[in-house]
Amino acid sequence: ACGSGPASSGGPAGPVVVGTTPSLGNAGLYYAQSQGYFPQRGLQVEITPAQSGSVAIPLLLNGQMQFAATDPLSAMVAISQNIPISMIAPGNVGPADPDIDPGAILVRDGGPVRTPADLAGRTVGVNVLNGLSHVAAMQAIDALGGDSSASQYVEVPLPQMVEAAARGQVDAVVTNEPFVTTGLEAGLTRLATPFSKVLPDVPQIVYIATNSYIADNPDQVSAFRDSIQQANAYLAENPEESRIVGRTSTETPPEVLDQIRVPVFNAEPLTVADMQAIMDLMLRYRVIDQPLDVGTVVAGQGT
Amino acid sequence: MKVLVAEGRDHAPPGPSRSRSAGRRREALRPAADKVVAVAAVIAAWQLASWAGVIDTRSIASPAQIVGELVSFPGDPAFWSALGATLQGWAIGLVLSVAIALPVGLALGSSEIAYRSCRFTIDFLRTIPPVALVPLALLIYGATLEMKVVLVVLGACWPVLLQTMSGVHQVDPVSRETARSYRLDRARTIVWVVVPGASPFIATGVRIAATMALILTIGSELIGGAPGLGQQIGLAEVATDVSRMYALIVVCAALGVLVNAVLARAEGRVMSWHVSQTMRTRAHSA
Amino acid sequence: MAESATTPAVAARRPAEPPDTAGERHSALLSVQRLTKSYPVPEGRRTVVEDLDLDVRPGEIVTIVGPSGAGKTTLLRCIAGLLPASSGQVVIGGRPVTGPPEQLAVVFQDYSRSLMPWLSVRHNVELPLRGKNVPRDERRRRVTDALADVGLGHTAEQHPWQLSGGMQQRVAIARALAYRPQAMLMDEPFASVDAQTRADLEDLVLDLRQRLDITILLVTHDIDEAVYLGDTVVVLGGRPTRVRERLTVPLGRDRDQATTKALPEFVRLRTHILTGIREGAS
Amino acid sequence: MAESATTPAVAARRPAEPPDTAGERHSALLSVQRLTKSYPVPEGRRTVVEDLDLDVRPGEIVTIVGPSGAGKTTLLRCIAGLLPASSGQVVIGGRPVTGPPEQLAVVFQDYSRSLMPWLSVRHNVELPLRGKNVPRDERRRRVTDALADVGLGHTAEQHPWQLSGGMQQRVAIARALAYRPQAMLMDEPFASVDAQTRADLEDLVLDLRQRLDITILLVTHDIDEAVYLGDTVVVLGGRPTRVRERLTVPLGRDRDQATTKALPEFVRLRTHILTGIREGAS
Amino acid sequence: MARLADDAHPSPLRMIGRLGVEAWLPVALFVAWWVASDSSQSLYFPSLQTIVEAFGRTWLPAGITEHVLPSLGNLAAGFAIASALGVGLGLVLGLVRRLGAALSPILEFMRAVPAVALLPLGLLLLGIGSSMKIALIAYAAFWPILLTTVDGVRGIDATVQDVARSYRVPLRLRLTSVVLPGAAPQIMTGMRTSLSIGITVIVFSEMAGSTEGIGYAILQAQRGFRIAEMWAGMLALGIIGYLLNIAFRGLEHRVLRWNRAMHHTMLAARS
Ligand SMILES: Nc1ncnc2c1ncn2[C@@H]1O[C@H](COP(=O)(O)OP(=O)(O)OP(=O)(O)O)[C@@H](O)[C@H]1O
Ligand SMILES: Nc1ncnc2c1ncn2[C@@H]1O[C@H](COP(=O)(O)OP(=O)(O)OP(=O)(O)O)[C@@H](O)[C@H]1O
Ligand SMILES: [Mg+2]
Ligand SMILES: [Mg+2]
Repeated sequence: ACGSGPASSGGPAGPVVVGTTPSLGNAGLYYAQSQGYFPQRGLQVEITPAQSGSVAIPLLLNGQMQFAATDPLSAMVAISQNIPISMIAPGNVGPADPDIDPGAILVRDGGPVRTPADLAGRTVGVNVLNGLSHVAAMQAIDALGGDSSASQYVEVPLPQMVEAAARGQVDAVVTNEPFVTTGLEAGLTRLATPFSKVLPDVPQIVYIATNSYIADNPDQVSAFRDSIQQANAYLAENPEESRIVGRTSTETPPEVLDQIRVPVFNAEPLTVADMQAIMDLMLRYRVIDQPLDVGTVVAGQGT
Repeated sequence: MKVLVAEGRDHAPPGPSRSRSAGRRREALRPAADKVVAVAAVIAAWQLASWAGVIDTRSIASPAQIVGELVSFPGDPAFWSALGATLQGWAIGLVLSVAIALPVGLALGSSEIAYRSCRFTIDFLRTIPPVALVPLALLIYGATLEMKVVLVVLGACWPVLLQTMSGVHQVDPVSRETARSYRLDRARTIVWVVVPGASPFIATGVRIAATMALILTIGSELIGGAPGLGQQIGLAEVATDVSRMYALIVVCAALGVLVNAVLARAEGRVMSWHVSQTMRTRAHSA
Repeated sequence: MAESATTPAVAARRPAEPPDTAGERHSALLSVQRLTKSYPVPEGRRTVVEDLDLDVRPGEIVTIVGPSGAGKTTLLRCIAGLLPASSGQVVIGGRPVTGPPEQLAVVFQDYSRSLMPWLSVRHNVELPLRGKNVPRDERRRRVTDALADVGLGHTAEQHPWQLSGGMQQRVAIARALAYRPQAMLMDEPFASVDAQTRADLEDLVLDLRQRLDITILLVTHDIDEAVYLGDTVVVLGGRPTRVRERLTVPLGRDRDQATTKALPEFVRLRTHILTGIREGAS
Repeated sequence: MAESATTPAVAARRPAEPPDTAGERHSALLSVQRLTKSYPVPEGRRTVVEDLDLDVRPGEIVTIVGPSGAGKTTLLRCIAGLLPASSGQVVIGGRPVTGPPEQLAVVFQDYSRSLMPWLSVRHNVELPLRGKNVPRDERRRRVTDALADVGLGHTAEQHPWQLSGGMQQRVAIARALAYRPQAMLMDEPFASVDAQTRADLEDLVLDLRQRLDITILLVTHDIDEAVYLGDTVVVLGGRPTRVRERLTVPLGRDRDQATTKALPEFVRLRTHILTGIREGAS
Repeated sequence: MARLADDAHPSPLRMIGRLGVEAWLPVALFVAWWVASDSSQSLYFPSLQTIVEAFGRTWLPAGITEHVLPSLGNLAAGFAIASALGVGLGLVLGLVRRLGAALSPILEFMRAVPAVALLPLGLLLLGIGSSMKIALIAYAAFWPILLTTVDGVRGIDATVQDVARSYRVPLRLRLTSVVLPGAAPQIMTGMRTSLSIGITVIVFSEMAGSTEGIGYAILQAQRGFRIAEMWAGMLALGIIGYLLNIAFRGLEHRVLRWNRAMHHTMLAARS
């Protein structure tokens, strides 16, 4: 280990590193950073890009990174495999109102798929197999009268989804903003909005840290959590602010940012109940075989 | 047969009127002109395909878009530091790959027993994809230069190793016997006979490895998130900034061209004795 | 070519006459005209052969002798169309040579390298015939004959690297024989074979010319051989190399190892050439 | 060796006497004892050399003649320790040869391949000296001298492939000369050089022996050369190859191209060998 | 420079000896790994025992039909395409120097294009499914074969090239009898490199649009933090790599029989 970052058990020397993908779901983090919420609580934060949870977790474990944003489902998968991490704070949540849901199952307009039931025997592109959007989409399909088990799911990188669906290489894609907007422009149409359908108010992104870091640095952890929640609360009240945050935090072109549906935030902290909802889904769709003690996955709430 | 005829005509005796120095200058310029024409043709075709809508510019940028983006790079310090980081990872990785694989290749090429002993291990290890090792490398090294270098070496040393090994086997036996009959010791035989004799193979291996190393550097930056052009590409990809992403990719590929041009030049010098080089002077010696 | 036949004593030290005699030109199968060849060297170019003229009539055997490094191989490679001339030209059958001409077989000096190690002896000899689309049976026959001619009937299935040096050289000769060319360029073809085999091969060459009227240009370092085989002996020399002498050998076409070499004419010519060379060297 | 000196007429067709004479044995620098060598071939093994005996005294020049493919190169390679004997052994300086012995230089028949194309002529000649740890200056001097000796002083900075065949062969000879070995094995070393150069090189060899008392084993196809250079001429022949004849050349050590070759003894020996070969061949 | 004699009918004792030579290092490494990792608590470096158990669970025998065979099918197709195109184009570029020189910037450019750019292109042109994966494998495996072919062709002995020219050996025959065998040692080495690259690219190719395959299995294990299974997957890849290399050696042995025999007899014709 070369340890250019602070050791996980070390004191508050130097900034803490937060790994994240530059998406709007993390607008809370960026907003908190831009408003100086962290320094107000005595925390220096450095945001660094990390492609995915499986990349971030090794960095958390070796102490190069202290917090990371990830899909709550993959965080739970990791915990189920005894990776010593816990969740600290939520990012954006699934909207209750389908009309503002930034996620969508898109199909070709005028194509063979008109209802979720038509997906039977067809191929659906998802970003990450057994990821949150995949599981949510299956649940949504089942809830809307289709049979999720009758479809085939393949991974398609997010940037290629629209093209793949438009060309008929897959029959449907489960995607998210800003690709929903570009997809609609390219002649796709919404078949369903899975998050509002199945996981309203459940976080779609969570911030995680290693258990040892949480145990050794309670002050930093609560400072981080409180800052995020403060920012989330503000964004819940001022959803349009996300677009402004996005101009600096992402490289998405401004004209696209102006059109997309912004992610939804609320002021709630992470709850065991939210995680339970996710775990039910995971069990149902066999992402994990054994139930997990959800009480332990959220830091400061379990044992 | 066409080839033969073409060769013949290319080097037909010059007419008496033809000024020799002008002819030679033309000859020297010709390859460059050929290259420019070929490159221009490809770019034009790509641009046309973009205009015609065959290539969707939302997923693959057109040359015009790329050029538009490229011009912004020189003024962008982030670009320069990314370029520097990538070059550093590449150079260290390649040098290490060669430094490790060359001696090992020489040893395994020289000793059948050593080769047979290592055969399983080598064939086993070289089929392990570096991509799959990213999380492990991250855990051990973090998103650092070391991580990049390790992944690069794990991928790029194999071509050098294999080519060196085969090269050693292909050294002209008469050269070897000569060395042996003059009781040249092992070290000198390797330096003066085996390495030069195997050098055509080794050079090919290094050229394969050089480009692989570049791709692996960029790939490990992209997946592992270490600073460099690959990371920039990843960021542009997530942001669906197709022009920037492709501009960066073009920069990476251009680096590959550059690297190979440099290597080809070095090879031309070091191996000026080899048929691949002397055939040219033979043919052009009119 | 009668007009160029000078007695050795007169011809010595005199350059070959300018080859502009119309009659001779027309009868030449192969004519080298003011050939100059230079190689690139670090310091610029080194001219190896300069303004060289040479004519070979159909069915003639011309032997070339000259010091090591004179440019004999260079000359042969230019004639074979393997090397472009720096200036001047080679004309074969009325057409200037720009690439390897048809109906010409070359026996390379570097015989061991000229055989393909991946082909058996048979296939090495057969390869040019396959290129010529000679039918399969005919091919087999010619290969077998040619190998027998050079005394290697038993090695057909071996690979070149399993043969001795002299055997390799004979395979290279067999390849040229089997090709049945109109003209043959032979670069020190018997350098590595023993005296007896050499004599046999020399007679084979004479026989070949006799039977098939093949034109042969042969480089050798053996003056006896040059005189014994040649209708004309061309002596190269100087720096850059030119034709130093061109000697007609007045021995007729019927020659015999024992008797011909004892003829006073033979001995005279041979001594003359040797003396010339020795003087040229000193 | 006196007891093995037989007049040609008597020795002809008689195998060499069994080499068990104690006195001779002890004085031999190099002795080949019942050497048998076979090569693997698809059908099994082909015995090339069988039960061959040969002794070479220090300072002696032994020339070997024999038909192409007889096994001369094979024999030399066994002596040089490059090829293991199938049975029998080679003893040099009292010790059996298991690998290339010290103080021995080999001039390979395949000269063009034995030069490293990546090294300049100078470095090719210098290479073995580096292995011997000869100091730099001494090395330079020896290389320059050796190249001058073979008439190639001006080519030191060129690469082998820029030289003519004969020049390459001379570089290979220069490499052996510069090495200053006690014994030298030369496999058709003058096959590709012109008559004059050949004569010069032959005299160089004689001079070398005279000055430095080098022992030389030389394979040649030129009977004149074999007699002119040799203290002993060994004629190989038969299938598998054995020593057919072993002739002592009673010409003394002072020899001269013009006069020696005119001596009746010389002519007699030469004719005798030629006749023997011819009979062997027919 | 010891070489084992390469006779056709080795004695049983020799066979055992040969096996021993081949096996001692892998066995030693396996044992060392086993011992060193025996009590491993590291999440990412589980004990070898765990890995072997996971290997049995995931790969034997169900994994073979489910994951290995589809991947091998893609590999075979991709490698065959790469070989055909690489050797074919390599011959052309090696023989027609001017074309080779003109195209070199473009080829070097394409060679250095990072895979991120290729995935969209692959999806665009070939869609989702095995054709895209085959194309990716072929693409990656193509370059070493191309390079070694070009270099092999250009490195053929000058005199041999002169012979072919002077006897006017027509192009087709020249290719099959002179150029290809002459360049074969280089080409075969390139193919060996490519074979392994092809195997590593299986993983990459199955990152998108897959429902099966060994790479898919490894990636899913990695994603799901089933680290022992991921290691087991790599073990499987390594074993496949070794087996395929053995198979390839058989091919090489045939193609380069003359070459081996030549070097063997010239260097160590044993008594
Ligand atoms: N590729 C080359 N580059 C530079 N110089 C060369 C090249 N090839 C030959 N030469 C030079 O040209 C001269 C003539 O060479 P060539 O091979 O024609 O001689 P040769 O008469 O055949 O001699 P030999 O009887 O020794 O074979 C030599 O001095 C040689 O050094
Ligand atoms: N590697 C080999 N494998 C099989 N047979 C071989 C091998 N090397 C040589 N031979 C055979 O051994 C015999 C003797 O070869 P060698 O080279 O010793 O002959 P030589 O006397 O030197 O002939 P030359 O005068 O032609 O050089 C030949 O018949 C040859 O075919
Ligand atoms: Mg020559
Ligand atoms: Mg020999």
